Amino acid sequence: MSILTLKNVTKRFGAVPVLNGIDLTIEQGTMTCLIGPSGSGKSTLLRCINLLEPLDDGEIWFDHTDISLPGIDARPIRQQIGLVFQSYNLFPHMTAFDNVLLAPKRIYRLPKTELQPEIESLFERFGLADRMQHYPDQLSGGQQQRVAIVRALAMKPRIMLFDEVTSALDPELVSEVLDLLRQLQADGMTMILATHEMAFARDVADTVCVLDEGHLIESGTPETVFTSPVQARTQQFLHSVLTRSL
Amino acid sequence: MSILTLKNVTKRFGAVPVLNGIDLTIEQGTMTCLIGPSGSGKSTLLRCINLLEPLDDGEIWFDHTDISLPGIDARPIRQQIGLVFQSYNLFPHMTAFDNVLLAPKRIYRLPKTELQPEIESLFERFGLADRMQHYPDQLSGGQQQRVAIVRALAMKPRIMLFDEVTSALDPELVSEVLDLLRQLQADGMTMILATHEMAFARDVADTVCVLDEGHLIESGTPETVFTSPVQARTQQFLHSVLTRSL
Amino acid sequence: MGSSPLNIRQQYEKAERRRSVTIATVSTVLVFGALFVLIPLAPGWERVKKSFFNTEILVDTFPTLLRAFLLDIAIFLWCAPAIALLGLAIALCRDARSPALFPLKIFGVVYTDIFRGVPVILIVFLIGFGVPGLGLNRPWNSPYIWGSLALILTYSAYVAEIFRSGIESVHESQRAAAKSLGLPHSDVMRYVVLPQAIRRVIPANMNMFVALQKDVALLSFIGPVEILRQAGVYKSLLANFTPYVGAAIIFLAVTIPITRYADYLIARQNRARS
Amino acid sequence: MGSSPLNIRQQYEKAERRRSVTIATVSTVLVFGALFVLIPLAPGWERVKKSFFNTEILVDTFPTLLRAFLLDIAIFLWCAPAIALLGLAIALCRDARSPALFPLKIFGVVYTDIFRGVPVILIVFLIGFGVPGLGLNRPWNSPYIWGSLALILTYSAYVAEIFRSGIESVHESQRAAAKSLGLPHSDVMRYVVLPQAIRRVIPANMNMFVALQKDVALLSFIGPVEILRQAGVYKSLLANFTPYVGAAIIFLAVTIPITRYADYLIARQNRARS
Amino acid sequence: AQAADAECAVGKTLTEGKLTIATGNPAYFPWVMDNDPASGKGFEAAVAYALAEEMGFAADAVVWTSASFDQSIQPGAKDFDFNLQQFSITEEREKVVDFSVPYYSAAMAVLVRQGTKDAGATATLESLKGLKWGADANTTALPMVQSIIQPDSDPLLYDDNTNVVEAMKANQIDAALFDLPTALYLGAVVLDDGVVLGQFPADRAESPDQFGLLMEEGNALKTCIDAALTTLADNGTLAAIEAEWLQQTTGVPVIK
Ligand SMILES: Nc1ncnc2c1ncn2[C@@H]1O[C@H](COP(=O)(O)OP(=O)(O)OP(=O)(O)O)[C@@H](O)[C@H]1O
Ligand SMILES: Nc1ncnc2c1ncn2[C@@H]1O[C@H](COP(=O)(O)OP(=O)(O)OP(=O)(O)O)[C@@H](O)[C@H]1O
Ligand SMILES: [Mg+2]
Ligand SMILES: [Mg+2]
Repeated sequence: MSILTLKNVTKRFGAVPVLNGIDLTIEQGTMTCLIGPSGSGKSTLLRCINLLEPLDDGEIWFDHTDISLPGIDARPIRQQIGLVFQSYNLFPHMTAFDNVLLAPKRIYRLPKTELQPEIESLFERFGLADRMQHYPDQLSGGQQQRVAIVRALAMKPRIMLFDEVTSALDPELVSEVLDLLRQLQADGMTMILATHEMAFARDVADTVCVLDEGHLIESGTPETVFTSPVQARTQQFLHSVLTRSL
Repeated sequence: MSILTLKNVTKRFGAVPVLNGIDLTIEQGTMTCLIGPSGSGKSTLLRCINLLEPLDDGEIWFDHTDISLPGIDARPIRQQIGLVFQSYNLFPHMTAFDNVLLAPKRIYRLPKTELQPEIESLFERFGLADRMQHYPDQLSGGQQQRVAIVRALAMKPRIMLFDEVTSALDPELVSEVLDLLRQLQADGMTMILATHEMAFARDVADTVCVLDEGHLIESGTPETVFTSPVQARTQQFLHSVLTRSL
Repeated sequence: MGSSPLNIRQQYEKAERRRSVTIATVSTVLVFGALFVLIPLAPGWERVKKSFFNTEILVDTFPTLLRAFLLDIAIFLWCAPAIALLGLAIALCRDARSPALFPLKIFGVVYTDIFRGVPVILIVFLIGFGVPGLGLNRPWNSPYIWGSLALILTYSAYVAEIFRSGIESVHESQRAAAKSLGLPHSDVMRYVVLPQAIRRVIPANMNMFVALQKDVALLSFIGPVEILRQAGVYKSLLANFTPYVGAAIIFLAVTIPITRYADYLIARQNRARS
Repeated sequence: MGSSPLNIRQQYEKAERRRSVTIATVSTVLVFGALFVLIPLAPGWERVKKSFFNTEILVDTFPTLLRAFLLDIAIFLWCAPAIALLGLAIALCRDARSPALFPLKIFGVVYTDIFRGVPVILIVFLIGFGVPGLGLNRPWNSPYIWGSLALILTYSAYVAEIFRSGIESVHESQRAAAKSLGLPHSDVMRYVVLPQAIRRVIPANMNMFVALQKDVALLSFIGPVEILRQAGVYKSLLANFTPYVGAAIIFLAVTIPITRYADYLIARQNRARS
Repeated sequence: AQAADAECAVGKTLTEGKLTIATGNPAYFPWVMDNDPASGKGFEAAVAYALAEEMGFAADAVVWTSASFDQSIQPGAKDFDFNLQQFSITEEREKVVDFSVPYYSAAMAVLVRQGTKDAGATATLESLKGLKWGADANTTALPMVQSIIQPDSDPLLYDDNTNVVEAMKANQIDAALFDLPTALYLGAVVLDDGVVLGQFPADRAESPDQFGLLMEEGNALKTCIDAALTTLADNGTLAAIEAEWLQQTTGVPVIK
């Protein structure tokens, strides 16, 4: 069952086209990986889905609503679509716990006591129970990213978007974040990931989409895309990225 | 023939020990790769060799001089030991050409006309001839790093130190810098590299040294270190870094 | 161990330190020696000393100056919070992003332009003398009220710019992260942006408040007898400028610690950022 | 194409724009309308208008004020370069890292503390009247010279701090990169650090020079008849504050464009950095 | 006459039954002694008490306050019934505030230092032209310097007497114009080597300098004050006070 459908999604910054008519369907419970060279529009696409950027053309259907219509109230939609960034994720002046607490408390206007058990169990589930009262700068990069993911999960989103959540991490810390993503996949969460981690994408993605200069040039199972890509540009991109680490 | 010998090199920042008695001998014309977790002291070691940091104890013999003696004039020594950093390398207010020109012009006090042919040939050799008059922000990250290496080469150093010169680059741009390093190796340049590029280290290094918390815990040929490391800590580090990308 | 490298290094450092202390001492002695020997040789030194550095007058007038300085402090204390609030409000006006709030933005721009562009002393004259003339009766025409208002209006323009720079320095991703959780704009500002922005501009604002502390003295031009006026009164009565030196000393005693502290905070912030 | 999504978006944007312009117009009209209708209703408005907004006096005195402003500009023009140079020198003192240069560093610290801590007007009095009294003869005792010196000393303390922040903002790696090439310290400063530092602090310094432009007026306290004094003379002669309004207009005409430009440069820099 | 005058002021003062008088802070010798007008010592302090008595206010009904020139010409309610502070009566000022009839006619005098006199300055317009002039910017001395002396270089201007004198000490100006009593005082007491070079007689035809009490425009008290001042002048009280507090002005040469 499809949960999110993009039709002809188009975005320009000024006169510069950044997304050129993207068509994409995301099935419930799948993991989609967006790959492509730097500047190809991966981040912009995720930001458009989260309604942080208005579209210039096209439609984004979430369940049975076109959420890209101008003037729509974005807030209830954003609560259902979690987004985690590459960096600058956590609010540095709040503890990890308060970071997670803020949105549910303000939006549902519930007292802290009522929300506390649920949030604590989230921290525990992802192995962060002893880090709840730490400030972000007292956490390692990997821990920060995991707290950021927990924060998005606390709003009980139906889709999670991840924008290169491991690129800013020291190589040793990458795996703990990827492990968490595997855990979410096991829980049946629908996820879209922009990533440079080819090995991970090949390993766990249901669908791999290749973006290039705002065009969706290739899309399919990891096997197809990595081993027998159709487009010359995909081959070239994969070559430059993969020769090194293999 | 050994060109550089470290004996018991020790460095503290305040009371925190960062290098704990490193002993290391570098042979003329070899490539040594320093690997190890973040914060293990790789950058500090390179900075000590370049005399950017004074030692707290130990000796650094370059040819037949102990260059770590206090009060020594560091400048002529630095001219023989080139250093290239992870980022912030080039002077942003000068063109690529002027970046390279500055040091020879000021130090040998030669006119620009006399230096120009030599510098231009360096640019040509490394495929940057058409980028000489560009400012750093008009260059891609990979081009910037290559200009930075050219800048160090222009002083005709006898050793080159590289501190994670590819970490700040987009994955696609890494290979062009690594290619340049291979070219230098072919020319017989003595090089020390701090790097996270395990594949590259295994491929081309003559010696791999593993640092951990300021100790040199393992050192040997790439085969030995990567396939049968002696120390448990090395195994653990290699495991966390390599599982992902293999 | 006598000739171990460790020892060489330590000896070298000790020698360096000794050398630097010697240079420091000698050069300080030379400079101050020169000032203390040469200036009194000037033909007019006796007269200048009598006019500017008259110990007797300094001692006599100092307590009164100090008392007058209390008024400066009082004015400062009621102006500072008003400036902070008004400055913040105007910064928020200027930060308005929705096109519907465009007039607010324009208002903020015009406001800061005008009040940063005119010398404080002119604003003090214009508001301190002008507004009461609109027909206010005592006590509402008090120069304390309107003079203070002049300071508040002027300084809130500067403080607004500082707040704005603080708000802009909060990385766009922080807003995006907050928005992406579904928080409304007011919450994004109140819980995410402002707490960070305000913390960052505390040092810059402290420097601004040092400047305010000094400019409170300008109120003397429209009546209140604060320290500068009191020094001026003594100057006129005694035909001697020593009271101004006394006032300068009092100002330094207050401003140096605060500026030093602000500098320290700024330096710490810069270190933390890099 | 009539009902294509593109069209919906464009229509929506157009409607938004129309709405915002309407709000802007209405609120601007309301605010200014209120000011223009309500203030003149105040009982004292006629008198205030006569005292502060007297067109006749404004027209009569404006040309003379403008001429007097030329003196402000002249003083500004010879002070500004001196301030820039002295400020840079003091910033370099404060940046001294070798322990042997410690005295220079202390000098820089004391200098900036004193001259940032005392109100400009006090420094103008103390130097403008004090130094000439040491027995200098004309033309060397001119209040123009010593008043300017007072401004130069004060402002160079502020400018030095700005330069210092610029020098510190150049990333440590830039120095390391230059040093690692074997360049001597003076070359590192001259060719690598300063060109970047100075470029970065241009906007902050521009704001400083706007403040200087306004403080040149303080020289009037020791004799020179510049714009503020000229306005004061008219005020006394005509018993009317309108000349001050004229002076404010002249100041705004100069300071607004400069501050706007500096703000623009700062904003551009911030964008470039993030 | 007393009774009639006393009734004149009823209901017209700022505070019923009190007469609020403003002067400068500080008030200068010899107009007020020791900056203490309530002592009644000094020319203006004595005039104030004589006037109060004439208007039916006992000495303890006189309230002193201070107000600068700027505060006095600001539009709107004033904090005093009248301000006496050597304000010269001029046509322009009359448009904004009210003045009483004059209580003193001031001769203007040129103050220099001995050195200037030794260098050859004399009490002639010709000689004065060549000097460097200074003046208090808030007084009518400036227009006098400009219109009568017409010096070769523009005068420097200051906020008060003390700054003018300090500029003289610093040798930045040679000469300054004050009313005669002030000039005599500054020359004798504040400057070690001050000399009053000459005076412009008080009764000169063009632009005589006369001091008046300053009041808010349209102040109802004006008629009472004018009447009382006229009485004091007519019965010789003013002349007697002047003789007591202001130095003999004979002996200062008249400028030609
Ligand atoms: N706010 C903006 N204003 C103008 N141009 C922008 C903006 N944001 C992104 N762009 C441009 O849009 C293009 C796509 O950017 P985007 O960040 O989506 O790429 P990306 O695929 O995420 O790259 P990376 O792998 O480096 O994160 C780039 O050329 C970028 O310069
Ligand atoms: N100037 C300094 N002052 C204090 N501590 C420092 C300084 N420079 C480095 N350190 C500390 O020294 C240790 C080693 O740092 P170093 O940069 O040499 O590690 P590294 O191996 O290069 O790490 P990375 O892979 O992250 O670059 C770290 O703990 C670091 O915090
Ligand atoms: Mg991106
Ligand atoms: Mg490092």
